[in-house]
Amino acid sequence: MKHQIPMLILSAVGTLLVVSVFVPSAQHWGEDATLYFDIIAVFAFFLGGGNLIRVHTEKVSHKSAGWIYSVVTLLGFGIMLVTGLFKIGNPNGIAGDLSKSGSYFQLLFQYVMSPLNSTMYALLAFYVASASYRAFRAKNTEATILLVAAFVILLGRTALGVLLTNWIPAQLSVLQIPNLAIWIMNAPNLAGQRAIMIGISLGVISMSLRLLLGIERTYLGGDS
Amino acid sequence: MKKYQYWLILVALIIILVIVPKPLEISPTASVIVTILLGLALIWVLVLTIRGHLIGRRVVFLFIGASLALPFFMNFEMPFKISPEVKTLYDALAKLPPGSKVLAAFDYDPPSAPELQPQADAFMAYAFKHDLKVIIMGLWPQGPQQADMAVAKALRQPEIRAKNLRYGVDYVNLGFQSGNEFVIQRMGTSFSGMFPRDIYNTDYNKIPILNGVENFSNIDFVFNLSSGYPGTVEWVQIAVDRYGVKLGAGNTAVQAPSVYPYLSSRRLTGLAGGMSGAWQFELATQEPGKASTYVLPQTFSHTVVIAFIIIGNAALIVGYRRSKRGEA
Amino acid sequence: MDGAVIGIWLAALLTLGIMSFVYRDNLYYKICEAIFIGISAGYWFITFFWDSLYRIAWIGIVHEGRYVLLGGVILGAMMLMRLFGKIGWIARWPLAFIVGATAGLKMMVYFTTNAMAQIHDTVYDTVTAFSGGDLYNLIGRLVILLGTVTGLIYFYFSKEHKGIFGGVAKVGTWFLMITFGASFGYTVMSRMSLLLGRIEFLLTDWLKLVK
Amino acid sequence: MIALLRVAKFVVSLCSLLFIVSFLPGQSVYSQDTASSVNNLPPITVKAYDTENDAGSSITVEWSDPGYWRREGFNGYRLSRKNVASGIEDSLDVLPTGHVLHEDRSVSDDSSYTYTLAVLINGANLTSTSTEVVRSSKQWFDNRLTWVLILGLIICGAVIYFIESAKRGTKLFLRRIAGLEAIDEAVGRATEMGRPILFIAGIQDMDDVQTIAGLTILGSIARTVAEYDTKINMPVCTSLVMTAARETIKHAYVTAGRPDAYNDDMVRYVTNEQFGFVAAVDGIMVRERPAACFLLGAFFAESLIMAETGNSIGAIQVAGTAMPAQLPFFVAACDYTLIGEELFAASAYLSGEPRQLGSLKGADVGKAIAMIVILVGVIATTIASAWNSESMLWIENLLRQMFSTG
Repeated sequence: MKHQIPMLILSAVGTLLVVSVFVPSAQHWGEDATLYFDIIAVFAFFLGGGNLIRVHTEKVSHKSAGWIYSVVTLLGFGIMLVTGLFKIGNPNGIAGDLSKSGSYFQLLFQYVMSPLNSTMYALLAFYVASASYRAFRAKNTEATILLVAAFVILLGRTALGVLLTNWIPAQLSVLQIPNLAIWIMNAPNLAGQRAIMIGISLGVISMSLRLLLGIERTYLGGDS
Repeated sequence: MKKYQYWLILVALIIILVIVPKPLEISPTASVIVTILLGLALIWVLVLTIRGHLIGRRVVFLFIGASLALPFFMNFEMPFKISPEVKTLYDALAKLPPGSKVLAAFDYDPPSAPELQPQADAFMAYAFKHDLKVIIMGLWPQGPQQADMAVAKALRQPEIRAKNLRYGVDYVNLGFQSGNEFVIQRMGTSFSGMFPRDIYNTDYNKIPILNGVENFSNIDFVFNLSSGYPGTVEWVQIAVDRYGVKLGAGNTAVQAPSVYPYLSSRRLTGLAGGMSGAWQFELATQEPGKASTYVLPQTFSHTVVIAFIIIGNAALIVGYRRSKRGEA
Repeated sequence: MDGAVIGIWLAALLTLGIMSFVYRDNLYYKICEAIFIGISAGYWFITFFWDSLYRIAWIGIVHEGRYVLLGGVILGAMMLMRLFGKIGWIARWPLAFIVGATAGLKMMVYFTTNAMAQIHDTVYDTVTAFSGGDLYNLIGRLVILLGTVTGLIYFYFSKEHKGIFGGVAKVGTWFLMITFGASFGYTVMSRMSLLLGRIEFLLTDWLKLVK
Repeated sequence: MIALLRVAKFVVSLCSLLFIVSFLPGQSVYSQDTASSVNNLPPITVKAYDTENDAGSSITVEWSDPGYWRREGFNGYRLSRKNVASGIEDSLDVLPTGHVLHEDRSVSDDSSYTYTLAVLINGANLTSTSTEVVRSSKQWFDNRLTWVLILGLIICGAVIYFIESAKRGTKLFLRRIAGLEAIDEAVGRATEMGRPILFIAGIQDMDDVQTIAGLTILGSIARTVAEYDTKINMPVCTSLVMTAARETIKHAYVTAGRPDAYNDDMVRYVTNEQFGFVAAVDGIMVRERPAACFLLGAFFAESLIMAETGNSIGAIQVAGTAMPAQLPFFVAACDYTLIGEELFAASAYLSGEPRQLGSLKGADVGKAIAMIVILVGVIATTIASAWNSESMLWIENLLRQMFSTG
């Protein structure tokens, strides 16, 4: 019982959605399934949020290493919940739009979450540089090809590429770095992308079939 | 370093910040000197690396920080060339007669703003100056807010302010709608079904600009600013492939390679990719903005990255290798 | 001091805190990280709550009478059974629903938009190039053709990469490497721009060193 | 299993039936009107027909304007509809120039209608005669997807065929994938060093197949982890993934015979926010110093932040994703990378189960078809355009029809 029913649900839902694509009056089922997904995800969040609160409260109550950070996390979570649920400071009150400027929720987003977000993303600049220094080396044929392609595009997408190869005459303009970069993007890069994309779609098909046929079922758990 | 040394550095920094004149700008000569110093430092790193001392990642980080921050104070002229993708995008916009309805989909959030906001600013200013009617929407929750910023910025321009544009008549912001690509699909049938109200809670049917806008067939051009999923790929796959709209896009540099296939099959009408795409778009639309300021520090940082790739390979060619993995 | 100034200082301090991580893990970063986790988890919960639970489920069912959405609510409620040890296994039903729906939907989406469209474009583009007569274009299309086919051979699982087949697969990996290199080269730019945005914020909005 | 096959058979026969039905002729009306000829222009022609491949309640009205739209004072077209039974007339939208088609979605399948089109020129409206009676209906099969269905059935059929033949014991050869062989080694190393392993299933929710692929690999890894008694640490960024991952790991521990060693805290929810999650994972990496990091699933910009931080602590890293834009970073910063399709194939490889391996062989058939179609298509169309060969032209047209998905 505990296994057959989920398996049945899975196969039935999957097969129906595949069929629905071909039937005009059922083509909206896919959208409905997505709405279902959104709703289930909110309910699931009670589990996730609960887990967050439990893990951090335990840390605080056991005074385990770094418990003070857990206090900060819990405070942040709580403040966001209160300001968001009751829409505190929202000019239109509880009926107002969540992202209405002026509400505390929006202020916290703008001055706390947004800079944190952007900065964490921005750290990538540092990591890209150190990866370039350490990892992009002509160790073998493959690495060399990767390096050369990266290099041409890098130059081609900056003013530097224009500067370096402006002297090449118009008849040979194909060899100017910006044009070379465009060619790489449009030809070999596109070929690789296509091979990857076609491969992925076949991979998805074979995996989906394994799921629908019940061959792959680890994620549905054991007999406990 | 000992603890007190950090404090010393911190105090020194604060003193410098207090005493420097604001705003700080250095002369072209000084700019050249700073650039040369940076170059010399890179040569020093090259020498070190060739001699077998791989420098630590923190030194790399320091170089990146310096190459991005210092050019803000400098003055140089930059050469440029408008790429065919950006040209196509601009031409498509330029061909639109006044009064054309343009759907602007803002599918990004603040982290991608440095690259996409300049394009948004340039687009809005261009659209308003050329009397295009702009319908704003977002598949990303924070997209419409980014659009609002661009609108506000454009409306501050005297030429645009003189036009006395009105919300609801000349532009409208429909806000965010969740559901990713399904939103686009449903918009194929009915815009009002997906966006019953705009961000000010006004009914779709009561907004003059939306009068007669039922679905994509009433839209002359779609401009999409995208930094991931859902974004340009979904717009092409649904709005272009199924509903035949004309779509131009501005993408982050990372996103751009994956939409190139659509550009070559002409399902995408023009693309501004990354900061240099944004810069070229600003130049094409004659709306110089942030991308024009950013392009110098960016060139510096690129040069540094390119230099580090060369240095790394120089070390390899000379034949020194370090057996140990880790810090470097 | 008005609210906006406090906001900018707050944003600047948090920015510096996250940036300090590239030097090493430290107390300042840990505090910022803790704030980030708490605030962002709360942000998304609230967003989901109003967008999905209130707007889709509540408004949809109660005000618009879309009773089909009740199914989602029931499945969602089953998810919560996880909290009650004995009947926790019921939570597998919504999970099975989601996995089934994802498998069914994505299979079709990937098949039509990735596989079929890409095959169509490859054939069609090459043909256009042949009839177009432009040598530059033609070479480009032939390269695409070669790259797509050899790339697919690389992904072929049921044959050892040996002999001629291995050689062709090797060419395929070269194409993949060019693709990766191109993506990398294109990306470096955007990553720099991100940091640029933050540095500009610090220099302009916070320190007011630059106009 | 048999039941499932029966379901599949039923579905196939149903689809073929629908397919046949869809070819039955629909109603189509064409009427030529005799609008006022004041302007010496031929009258505007209007036709109305049931919209194809839809769920009903829609009629398409199409017209061709011989040039009225160029007239000065042209204000657009006004479409009017008359319900034949009740006689009620409705005026529909006014459509601006450029429109030659309107889809009327406000009709009922139970009524018949006629349409007239008026050209509005400075108040002097030129009205066409009405179209013939038309009625909307729903179709049971979307004709445009015929080839999608046929090709889909061939590929799915190949996958199912190889699964079945593997089940009957046919030996299948599959080449090795380096990244997968490294997994055991990585877990082994973590055990030796007494350090945990870190597993990240991407940052997407369960509605992304890549996340599911990541979890299926987690199943295999968790079994090794359970056998070696290593610690596994899995921060996740959505609650559904948390639930599914717990089920997966628990199942692995049970299969390995160590249910008592399982603990829900192995998987914990951090935050849905992409970079908030990254901040936390980075923290975990530098503080807990895992010996091995597995990054398998859908990744976006955070890929390199995680991979570089993992690299800086000297962990063995195995990554895999189907996001083309992120692959280069994994290739650069990780020890092994599963590229695109390899991510989906990995769990089948790791399970070693014949049926799972069979499905991979089936996907290979798909790749073979793709390659053949591309090559045949290019050759055929080239010959067709060079020598005007009829048969090659036929192949070209066929292929174009097959693969246009619009």
